[in-house]
Parts: sequence; C-alpha cells; structure tokens
Amino acid sequence: MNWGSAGEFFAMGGYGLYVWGSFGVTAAALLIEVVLVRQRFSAVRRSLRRELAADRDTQD
Amino acid sequence: MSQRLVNWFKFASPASFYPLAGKMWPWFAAIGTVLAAAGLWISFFVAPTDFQQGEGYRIIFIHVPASWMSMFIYCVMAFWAAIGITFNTRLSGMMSSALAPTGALFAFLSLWTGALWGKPMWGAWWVWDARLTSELILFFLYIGYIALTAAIDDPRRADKAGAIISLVGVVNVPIIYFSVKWWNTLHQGASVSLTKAPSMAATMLWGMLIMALAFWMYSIAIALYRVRAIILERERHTTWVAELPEMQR
Amino acid sequence: MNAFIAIVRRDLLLAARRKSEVFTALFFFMIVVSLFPLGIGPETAMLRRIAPGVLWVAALLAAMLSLNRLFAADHQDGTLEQMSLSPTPLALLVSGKVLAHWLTSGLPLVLLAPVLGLQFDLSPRALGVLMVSLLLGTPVLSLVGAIGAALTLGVRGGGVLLSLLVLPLYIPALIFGAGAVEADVAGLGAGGHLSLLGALLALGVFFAPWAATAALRIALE
Amino acid sequence: MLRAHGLACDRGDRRLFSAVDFSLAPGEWLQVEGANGAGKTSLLRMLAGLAPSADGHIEWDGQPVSNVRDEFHARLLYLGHAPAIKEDLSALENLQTAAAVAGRPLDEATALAALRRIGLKGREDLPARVLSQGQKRRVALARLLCSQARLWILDEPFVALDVAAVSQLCSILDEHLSRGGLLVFTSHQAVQLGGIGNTLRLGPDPDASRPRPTIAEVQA
Repeated sequence: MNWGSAGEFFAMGGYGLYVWGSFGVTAAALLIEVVLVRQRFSAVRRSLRRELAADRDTQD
Repeated sequence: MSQRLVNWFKFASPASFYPLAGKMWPWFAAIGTVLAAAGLWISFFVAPTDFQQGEGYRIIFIHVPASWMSMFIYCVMAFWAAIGITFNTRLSGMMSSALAPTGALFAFLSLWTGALWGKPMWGAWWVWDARLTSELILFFLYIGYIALTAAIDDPRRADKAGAIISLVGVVNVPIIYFSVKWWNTLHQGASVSLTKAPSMAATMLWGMLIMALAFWMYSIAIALYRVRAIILERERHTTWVAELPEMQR
Repeated sequence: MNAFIAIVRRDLLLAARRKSEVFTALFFFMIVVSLFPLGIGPETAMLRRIAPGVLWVAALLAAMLSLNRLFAADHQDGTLEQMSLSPTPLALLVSGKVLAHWLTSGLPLVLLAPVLGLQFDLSPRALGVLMVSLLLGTPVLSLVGAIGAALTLGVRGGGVLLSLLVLPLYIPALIFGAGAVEADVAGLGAGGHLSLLGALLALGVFFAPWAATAALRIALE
Repeated sequence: MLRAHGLACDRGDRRLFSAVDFSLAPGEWLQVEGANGAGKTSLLRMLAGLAPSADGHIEWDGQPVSNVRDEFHARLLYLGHAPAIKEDLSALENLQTAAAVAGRPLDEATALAALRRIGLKGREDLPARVLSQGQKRRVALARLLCSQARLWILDEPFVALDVAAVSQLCSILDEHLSRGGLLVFTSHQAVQLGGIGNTLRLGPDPDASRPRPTIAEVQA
C-alpha cells in the first residue's frame, strides 16, 4: 500500500492537480461521450416511434 | 469456405448487425468496467512510487493507453474504409463514422494528459516532442474526417469521402511520424521523450496493458452503441426498422 | 496520352486567359514572406535562421490558395462529366490537371523564392537548395492538394474544410523542404532531406491521382 | 443496341422511378418525358454510366455496360445539363479541346465547318462568355456534327434554341438516325424525328410511393 491516509492519496505527493486532472478529465470525457451517445440513440428511437405511431393512426 | 464467407456478409447487413450489436455491447461494457477497476487499482495501489518522477508518473496509466487507442482506432477506421471500398458494404462506412468521435476523444485525452504530465516533468505544458506532435497531427486528421463527413449531406457519399480521407491519412500517419521524429532529433537532440522512462517496472507495464484493454473494451462498446444509433438514423424508412420490437411499444 | 497533353494545354491556356489568378497567388506569397521580418525584427542572423521555414510555410499557403479552383470550375460547367466519359482513364486526366496546376502555381513560386530568399540574407548555395527543395516539394503540395480539392468538391464550406484536410498532410513536405535548407545552412548537407522529398514526390505521383479520381467519382455520382 | 433492364433511381429516401425497361436498336430514338424532378436527368446519367443504378442493369451490344465500359464510352456522346463550355475559350477552342480531351482530336477545318453549319459563322473566335445562352448551346451542339459516336444521349438539347436552330438540330438528329445511330434525349416539347421513336414517361403513377413508368410506342 502506497498511501498512509486519504489526504496523502489525494495529494499524490504534490502532483495532485496533474494526476487528478488527467484521471478526472478522462473519466468525465468518457462519461460525457456515453451520455451523448445514449441521447443520440434515444432521440432517434423516440422520433421513429412517433413516426410509426402517426403511420398507424393514418392507417386505422 | 464459401459458407463462411456468406455468413460474414450476412452480418454486414445493417438489419442483422443491429440486434447483434445490441446483444454485444453490454458485454464489452461490463468487461471494460471490470478491467478499468483492476487497472485503476494497479495504477494507484500496486504500482510503487517512481523514484525519479514521484507520484506524477501515474498519469502514464492513461496517457499511454489513450495514445495507443487513438492510433489503433484510426487504423481500424482505415480498415473499415478499405472494406467499404472493396466490397461496397454499407455497414463499414457506419462503423468508420461510429469510431471517429471516440478516436478523436482518445487523441484529445492523450494530448491533455501529455500536457498535464509535461508541466511538472519538463516545466512546460507543451513541448515539441515527436510523439506529442504526431498525436496533435493525428487529432487534426480525426477532426478533418469528422468535418468532411459532417459537411456532406448524403450519407453514402459522406461514407465514401470519409473512406478515402482515412485511407490517405493512414498512409500518411507513419510518414508524418517519422518526419516529425527526425525533425525533432534535428532540433532538440532527443533530450525529452515520453517513453524514455528508466527501465519500466513490470507492474507499470501490467497496469498500462490492463488500462489499454479497458479502453479497448470501452471503445468497442461505445462504437457498437453509436453504430446502432447511426443504423436507425440511416435506415429509418425501412420495414425492418418499423418491425423492431423496441419500436412497437 | 494525347488526351493528357490536351488537358495540360487546355488548363495552361485557361490560366493564360486568367493571368490575374496566377499573379494573386504569387503576390500573396511575396507579401506573406515580407511580413515576417516586419513582425519579428530585422536582425540578419535571426532572419537567416527562420528563412527556410518562413519561405516554406508561405509557399504552402500560396499553393493552397489556388487549390479550391482546381476542379470546381470543371465540375460546375460539366467538363468533369465529359472527362469521366473519355476513353482515357480519368486518373490520367486528373494527373494532367495536377501538372497544369503545378506549372501555374508551384513553378512560379520556385522561380520567385530565391529573390525572396535574398531578403533573408541567404547564401547563394542555400538559395540553390531552397529552389531544389521547392522544385521537389511543390508538386507534392499540388498532388496531395488535389485529393483534398476533389473530396471537398461541391461541399458546404469547402474552402475552410480543404485547408483542414490538406494542411496536416502537408507537414512531411514542410519538414523535409525547410529541413533541407536548414541543414545546408548548418553545413550538414541537404542530400538526405532532398532524397526524402523525392521519395514523397514519387509516392504522391503514384497514389494521389488515384485517390483524387476516386474522390471525384463520388462528387460526380 | 442499347438495352435497359429494371433500372431504378433513389433520391434520398425516395424512389424516383423503378422498373425502367427499354431497348433501342440502330436508327431508333427514345424520348424521356416527365415532370420536373421525375428523374429524367438521373436516368440519362445512368445510361451514360455517370451514375450507378439502384437496381437492374444496362447492356450495350448484348454485354453488360460495366464489362465493356471503355468501348461503350468510345461509342457514346453525352451532352448534359451543363454544356461543358469554357467561358474563357473561343467557340473553336472549346470544340477542339473538348474533342482532344475525349481522345478524338479534331482538325481546324472540320471544327470550323461544324461551327458554321450550326450557325456560328463569324463568331468562331469570340470567347464563349460574350455569346448568348442559345449560342453557347450551339457550341455544345456543334460537337454532334464532329462526332463519330453511335449513341447520343442528350439532356434537353432543345432548350434555349430559337425556331431555326430547333429545326436544324432535328435535321442533325435525323441524319444521325439514318446513319444507324441511336438517340436518347429528354425534352418537354413534342419532337418530330424520323426513324422509330419511343416515348418513356417517368412520372408519378396512382401508387405514388412506387412510381412505375409506362412505355408508349409511337410511330413517327
């Protein structure tokens, strides 16, 4: 184990800003990408459902 | 032989790939999460403090895998481009455009983490290191691909144009890399280099490999997810999309 | 082959009828190069150091200026359609167009560069190397640029997009071209750089017309 | 002999036309009709091999065009919507360079004779940009007079022409047909030509989602 305490862990031997800046931004970027792709997918699905529902209405 | 060929081309149709991708992506996402947890554990708790660079070197556990991924994804895009041009399959273009944003993201992350590593190590946010410079150019190539395909309205044409630019790009990537490397040695005498870490410890290598695998799984999962969205956008007026269970409500 | 000569002659004739376009690119080259001493300062040692890079970057930008028009006019007036229906392979006709483009945009830069090099106090030897490096390098710019021009044909915001696509691909030519002159100034010998430029040119001659043709076929469909 | 089997054209999500079948023997002509946006130009570009068909295939002398592309193009003359005229070149230069790029160089006497016959006498050396719209069309049509091609595919050849030029063009087309040439063209007007003529109507049919063209044989 490298770290004596949580504070030490977050300080990263003085490199906290750089290390957490790297890991944090990476995590955030990947998370944002996932959210964006989910939104894109559900937007298409929603508009397709709406279109299909409209089609069914006109057919009935 | 021919039987196998037929099977492969069956999955090349968007209609049969869509449900397959839907089944596959959660697995890749799950394996990616596990690997990422393991990789992070190694990065922070197993890998010892570097006697030269202190704790700052831990950035390597995302910087190097992200750089690998950005290069690898570009090659995969070019691979799909070549397939698309040779066999004229629709899916390959969709795969290319599904991969591009993720590749660009990794190129960006590689630059970002490179800068955050460079500041404490070299005292500057940016140095014209051969690898960083090539990574920057690779990022430009991704942006060029995305901008070109976004500017063309007809998706089929966009795919073909994107295929050509990614093939031209992949031919150029090694040329660019070696020219930049040579330029760099000519100007700086290779005083700084990211991988010139003194005899990398085995745990560091393991950590990097596991993180790279985690990024790999992530990329596959997100690309499959995105390609599903792209397939729906492109094939919205086909009957198979209308008959999908998730469209019935 | 006759069709190849015919297309080179036609494009040269068209350029001769529109001389202003050729001269605009040339003056652009001159002005950009002249701006650097004004921006950086007139110390001769400094100017000598930056000269290869400045001249090469300016040549790169000037060559890009005329790329937009490489295929656009032919696309608009239907000539491109006729070219693709010619029994001569389209790639050969495209090579002819690229050659004509180089003769009207690259070659004048090569001839003008030594005059501008004098502004930066380059030695006659370095000027010679500069000319040779441009002679080998500017055709690469035309060849690679043709791919970008063909890809952005009829695309929204084509001009900016073209530079985004093409400039990263120009980097090797820039590095070896400017590097040749720098190496010569430093007394290292420019042979290695120049042969690499030659290799780039050979690679471009073989592959670029093919890629540009594939891109043009997309625009024609 | 030109034969089309089940050609189809997609524009975006929409199918403009499908199941276009026809065959054209030497001396026959085909007029393609249809409202704006019915896909006339698309069909002609398809026949010329400029655009792929979404379905079906095209045969030339019994062979799929894709197999005999070079030979087919050597026998084809296509005049598209855009007349392929360079504004900065004179009528004569336009004619000669177009022929040279097509791989069939033209001597000056032949080119001049063609330009005179099409009614551009005295304007051979003017740059095309000072010519009127109709005169530019005539420069393009002068290529017909110098052509050895067997198949002519003409997109709106009559547009922007005055009465005299229309009848002149008709006689040029008649000559081509009587030599055993084949002709496909689009036009909004009824045209009287010799030889066997067919009309192909591309248009919306009752089932609007899948327009089917109908072929009416007319004896000229």
